[in-house]
Amino acid sequence: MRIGVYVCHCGRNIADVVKVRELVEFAKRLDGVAVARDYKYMCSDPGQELIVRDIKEHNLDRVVVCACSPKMHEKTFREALKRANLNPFLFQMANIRELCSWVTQDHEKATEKAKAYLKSAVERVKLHEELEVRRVRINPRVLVIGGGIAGITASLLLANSGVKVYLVEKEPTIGGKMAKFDKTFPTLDCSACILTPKMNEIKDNPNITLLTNSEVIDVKGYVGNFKVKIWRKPRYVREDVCNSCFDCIENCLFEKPEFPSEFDEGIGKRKPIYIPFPQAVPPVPIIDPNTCMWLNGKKCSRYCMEVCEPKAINFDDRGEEIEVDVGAIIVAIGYDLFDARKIERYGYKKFSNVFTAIEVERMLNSSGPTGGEVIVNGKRPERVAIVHCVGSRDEGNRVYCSRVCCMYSIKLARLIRERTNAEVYNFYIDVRAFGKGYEEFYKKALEEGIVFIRGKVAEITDHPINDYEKSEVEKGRVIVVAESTLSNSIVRLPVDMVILSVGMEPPKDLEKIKRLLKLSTTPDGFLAERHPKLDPVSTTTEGIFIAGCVQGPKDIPDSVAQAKASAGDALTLIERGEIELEPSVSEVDKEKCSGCGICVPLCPYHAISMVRYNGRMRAEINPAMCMGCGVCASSCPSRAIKHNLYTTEQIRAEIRALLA
Amino acid sequence: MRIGAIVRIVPDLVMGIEIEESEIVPFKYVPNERDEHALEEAVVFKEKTGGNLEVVGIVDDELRDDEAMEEALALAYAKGADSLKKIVLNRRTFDRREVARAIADHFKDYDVVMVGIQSIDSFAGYLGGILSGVLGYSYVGGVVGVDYDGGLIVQKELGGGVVGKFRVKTPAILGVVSAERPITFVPLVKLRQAMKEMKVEEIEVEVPDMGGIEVVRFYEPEKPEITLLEGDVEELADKLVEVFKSLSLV
Amino acid sequence: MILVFGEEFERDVTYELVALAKRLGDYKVVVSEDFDDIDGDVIRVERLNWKVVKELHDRFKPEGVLFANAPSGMDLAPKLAGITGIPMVTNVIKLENGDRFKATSLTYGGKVLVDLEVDKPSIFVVNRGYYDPNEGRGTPKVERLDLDFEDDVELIEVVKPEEDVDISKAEVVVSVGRGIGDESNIELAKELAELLNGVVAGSRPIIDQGWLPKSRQVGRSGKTVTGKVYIALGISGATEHVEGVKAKNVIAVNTDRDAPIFRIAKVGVVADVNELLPVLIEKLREIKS
Amino acid sequence: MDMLLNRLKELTNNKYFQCIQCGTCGGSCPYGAYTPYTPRRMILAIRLGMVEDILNSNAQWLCTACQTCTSRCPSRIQITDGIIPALREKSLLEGKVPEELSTALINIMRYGNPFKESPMKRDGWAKELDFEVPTMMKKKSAEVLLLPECFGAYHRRCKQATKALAKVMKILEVDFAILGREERCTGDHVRLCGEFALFEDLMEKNMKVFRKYEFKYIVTHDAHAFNALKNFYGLNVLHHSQFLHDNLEKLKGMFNELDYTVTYHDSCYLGRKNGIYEEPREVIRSIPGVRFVEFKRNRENALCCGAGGGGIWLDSVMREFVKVRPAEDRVREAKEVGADVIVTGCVLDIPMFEDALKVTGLDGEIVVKDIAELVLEALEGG
Repeated sequence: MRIGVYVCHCGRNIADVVKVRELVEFAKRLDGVAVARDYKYMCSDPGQELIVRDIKEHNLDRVVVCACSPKMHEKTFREALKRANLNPFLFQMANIRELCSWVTQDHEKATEKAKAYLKSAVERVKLHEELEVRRVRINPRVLVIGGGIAGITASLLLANSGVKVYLVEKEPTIGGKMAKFDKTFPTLDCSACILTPKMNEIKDNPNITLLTNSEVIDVKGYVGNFKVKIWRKPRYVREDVCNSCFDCIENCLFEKPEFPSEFDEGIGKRKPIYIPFPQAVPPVPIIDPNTCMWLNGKKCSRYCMEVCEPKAINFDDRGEEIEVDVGAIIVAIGYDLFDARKIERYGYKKFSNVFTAIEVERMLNSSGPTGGEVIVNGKRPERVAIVHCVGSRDEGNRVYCSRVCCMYSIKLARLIRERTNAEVYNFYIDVRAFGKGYEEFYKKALEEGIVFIRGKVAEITDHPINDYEKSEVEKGRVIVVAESTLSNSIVRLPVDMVILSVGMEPPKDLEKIKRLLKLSTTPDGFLAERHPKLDPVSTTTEGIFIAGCVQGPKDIPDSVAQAKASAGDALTLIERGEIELEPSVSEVDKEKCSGCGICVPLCPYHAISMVRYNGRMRAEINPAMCMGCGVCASSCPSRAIKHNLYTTEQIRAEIRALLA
Repeated sequence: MRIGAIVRIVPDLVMGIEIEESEIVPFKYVPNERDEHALEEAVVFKEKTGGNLEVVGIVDDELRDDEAMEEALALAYAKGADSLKKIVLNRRTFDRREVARAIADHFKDYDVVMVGIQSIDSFAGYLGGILSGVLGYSYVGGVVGVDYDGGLIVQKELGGGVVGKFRVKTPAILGVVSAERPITFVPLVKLRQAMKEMKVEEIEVEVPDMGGIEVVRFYEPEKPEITLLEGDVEELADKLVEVFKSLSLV
Repeated sequence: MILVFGEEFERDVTYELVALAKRLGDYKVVVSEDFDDIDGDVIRVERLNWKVVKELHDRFKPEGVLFANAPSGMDLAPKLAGITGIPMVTNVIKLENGDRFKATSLTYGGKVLVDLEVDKPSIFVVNRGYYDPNEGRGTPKVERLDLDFEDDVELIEVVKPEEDVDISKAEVVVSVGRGIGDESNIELAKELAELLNGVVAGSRPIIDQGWLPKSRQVGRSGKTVTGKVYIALGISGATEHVEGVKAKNVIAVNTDRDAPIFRIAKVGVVADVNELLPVLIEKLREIKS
Repeated sequence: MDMLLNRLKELTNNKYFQCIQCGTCGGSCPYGAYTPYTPRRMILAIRLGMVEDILNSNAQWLCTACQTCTSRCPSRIQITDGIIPALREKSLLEGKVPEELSTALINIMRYGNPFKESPMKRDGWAKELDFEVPTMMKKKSAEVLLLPECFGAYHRRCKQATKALAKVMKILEVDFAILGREERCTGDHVRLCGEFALFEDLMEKNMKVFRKYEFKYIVTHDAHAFNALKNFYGLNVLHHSQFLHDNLEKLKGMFNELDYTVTYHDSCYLGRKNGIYEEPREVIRSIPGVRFVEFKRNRENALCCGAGGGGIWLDSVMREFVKVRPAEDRVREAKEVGADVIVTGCVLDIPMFEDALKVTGLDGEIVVKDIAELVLEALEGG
């Protein structure tokens, strides 16, 4: 065996503390070491060239570099080995910077420790074997889960570049939360006006298969080769033949809408057969099996069926399971709103004066249940309080800032002021107007006479403590109590209407999606990105990308930007056609495997399955899904699982050398 | 300004006492409440004048190590006494004349000495007043406040909420009834620290026998029974007038 | 001979001392103010200070000296005892003459009585309220003595309580509670207090309602009354209140005969304050006039 | 200052640094409108090194330890058990203590109770009963240790509740005993007032007594004692409402009808601090004839009676700032919901509300009862 050992000075980082020369001399005396050198910057081109030259000239078959953390430059040096036609895995790094020179000023101790690491690396590398990088083909189709603005944007970008996209939406229409808004900040342009053209594009794009009222129920496979099962729930109206005349809705047994409309947050009503909103995509009605008389086994003449010319009504719809193969998946399932009932003292659902912001969005929307009128207890409010940070920045509920609430609160304030001329009070902790044009939007609100009181609302009560308040409460008002922290006083403000600016939460479906796609979440409950700054749209699972609020609260511009980024990443992957797989994975020796199955649930990447082998059940690791964490190898009672780059022998050699 | 303050311990009436014909048997002792006021006033006076405060515990031999004495001195130390002394009387006596004579020599070096006007177990004297007689110092009792404007100005209760201001020559002894501010609470942590740190100079003195007062017996006063008056208003008013008369209110 | 030193600041106590002295034998009364109704030999001096006391004591060589347990008595008595070394008994509530004096003293916060025999000559500091002042009244035979000794203690100012009285020091306190009904009845209580030379006070609810100022509150968060008589009108006697009642005699009026205030009362009257007060006031007015 | 900061770090788990100055505390505080320093301002002033300003304002004493701010604080900062006691401790060490409180603390230090009562008389209430309540000293072991705490043992009105509880236990044939003269203050108010050394001293002495005897659990009707024993002493303790609830099946069979409209006051240290809301309500509801109404502000939003954390000895301080006491507001609220009986979960509430009834002129219309008193009344036939 001929090992080359290279000690890096890292400028003065290492050399100032560790006695580099002494280390080189030490290396030279080690068994199997053919060459030992030091150099100022091993990672520099001349440094790398030194190694390449030595491999060729001295016929080296193993290389050890004593420098920084392998996280920094392992890849660099492996590439160098490759250039010298040596298998890149016959290489080991010893970290003598972070672990030696950076943790002490003591030259002796640092040098002694560096020697131990050096020797340990030498002993280990002797046991390294040649490993081969493998390649797999990539299916050029993409699945987008979630049809909100993020899912729509990502789908359109992909489809327009010629990629075949499956867009799955669990609701009967795409559009997501954005479809419910009246105006968008900071431009106050109509939400529907900018969203509906995009929705129609989805409908019309031949590269997009739109599956509304559908949910992903199973995902198998790995990057480039996912097999996805989708459950299309029964709609009872055939999308392929419906001509969107809506005669069915018109002629329903229920002459008036009387069931709370999901789309209108319960403020408006709908019939059992309905279309969520006029611009819904697909523009096809849906029958709610919970409220439809016929589907509940009750008597009904089924006028809907009778009047439908294209015969689109199908009460026999049982739903269907659809299977698709894709190479990448984009998760864009959005967010849920914080349930304001959890903060009892704010009186949501207790006082008829208290609303959540999204309810008010629907009220303000001209196609909404009140036709754009703001109505509280049958009349226009004269004084309105907007409570910021409901559920947000609160360790008892959601610790993070939801980012959009300040701006949408200001937006609602301005819209309400404009439509009702009411006095509007914003109770806030900090106004976070960080985006382009946002500060200007906030200034405009101030200019319009909207009052901002700095102080989180302590409670909303109908318990008056003086005569003035008593008479105000009799007018049907509630009292907002807060400390005005800038004036150091306690404010008790009787108002007609309270709007709770509820924050964003991870969507309830995320648990299921997380399980299906083997994804992880950050402590706030949203999906974890691979790197918070440098890789914000990838996940820890290869081939799966994130778009929109499922990664964390965002406003529309940020959601759109991220959707485009994730579509771009997916495109890059597909364009490659095939991918290389790290060989540092685990393997099962099926002869040794006892079939106990302990490893199967332990694998965080679900890469292990039980297969029949010579008539017995044995574990098998899918090398494409294995991320090389080694949990299976360390837990196998029969020692049948071997991690290619962390064999027991290698680790033992390393430890033995360290302890010697 | 050399300021002295006297602290004494007395039977704890809260814990109860046993009354025997020839003696009173306490369960426990506590610092004498009036002396706690005297000490507080002495601390206030020290703060006002920047003087030196020496607190002197007076205790008889039997109780020389009683924890109440320890507590009284520790409280004084915690509140800011500059030095502590403990005068141990070689025998117990109820007669304050005897006490005054026994301790007089040790009170010659002060400008002002504060002492509780009386201790609850006393029936034979006001220690401060007698001591002033023995030493030839000025004396004021019923003190509720002390000021200093180069000379001593003492506030004394004259009854019915009226207060008299007196200019008093030094050296003087002041019998304090209540300090001008409430007794400061000393937290346990400070009290323990004081007990650990304080140094007490112990002085033993002999008590002269002056005689002249002989205890015949101790006994409990009869408990006044409540007289409950009922009847019509006219009658009741008459009875009440009689009660007022008996109390010489009319 | 008994030498009585009159009380300079609470002069009415002087009569009680005279009443006692009368029972003990020959006596002379020393006063520093004009009294025209003290029974017996009165020596009028310009000032009463320890030098005057010492001088008169030396001059008359009495077998007993009486002082009042009052502002000037409590200063002068111990000073005299200190100078002369003669025995002194304080907190005296009973005194008899014989070969030796037989004195009874009230001590241990009123929990213990002690009977003493005291050699002559001796000094006694007598508590108030045990001898009938009327017995001390009569026609005086006044002799003026010109003794004006410089003193080491000089009165420079008398400070009366500012606008409001200090109830904790008042001898007679008429105190009202919720049983008084409405605010107008406070006036009746004030009138009663005036008739009895007392001051009016109240329990917390009365103060909280603003019917009386905070300075008049009796109880834990108010003041502790220590005078001679405490008259509780319509006060039930909650613990917090009773903590502040340390008067020697408590007279309570309440409709509820189980009211806890009766437990600390010497005299309890079961009646409605609002019915009783007008009648009582009427009767007291008659007596006064 | 360093000592204060160290104490703050210890008591708030370093969290007081995390205050985002939102003001939820101030808006939630029953004294928020009156105090010169809401908790938020206190934290701000501490950060700015203006601690003496807080202490001189006396705001640190203007807190009834009701836990509302703490339970609502979005940054989860221990205000009630942390910021306030730390500031109070500094006050104590500087000798700035309100007189009433000072007296109470001296008495607790000397006699183990704030009333300057003899420890020998701690079982005085039991002697007023027509049956003998056994002491642990005699019995050595019992299933239940009944702990009246200072107010329940000495306070004339609160004693009635203690006696009622003992009677109920007797009717239920519970094997119970008391500590009698061996009992002393458990010290929850002392701790909340910042006298930590005294609290620890009391705890140490009490634990010595507890360890001498065998019992399954302690029952107390003092919510502060309950809190201290549960969360600081780490003992097995039941609030008497829990105890009554545990015995509800048996009690139900014995209840007579009562003709009352009852509202229940959630005491802070039962509810907000220890999450006990339903047991007392279920007990009350199970008495036949009783109409149960809720206060408008109930459970975690209930208003404090004003007695906690030494508040019962801080009346004079509070009077300087506050026009209407919380207890007064509370009894008016009871009237508003049409109650003729306020049932309390803590004995300290009783004198607070009875006083408030007098001040508001509602005495005669509304009465205050401990839950044990109500139960006893139902057992004895109304």
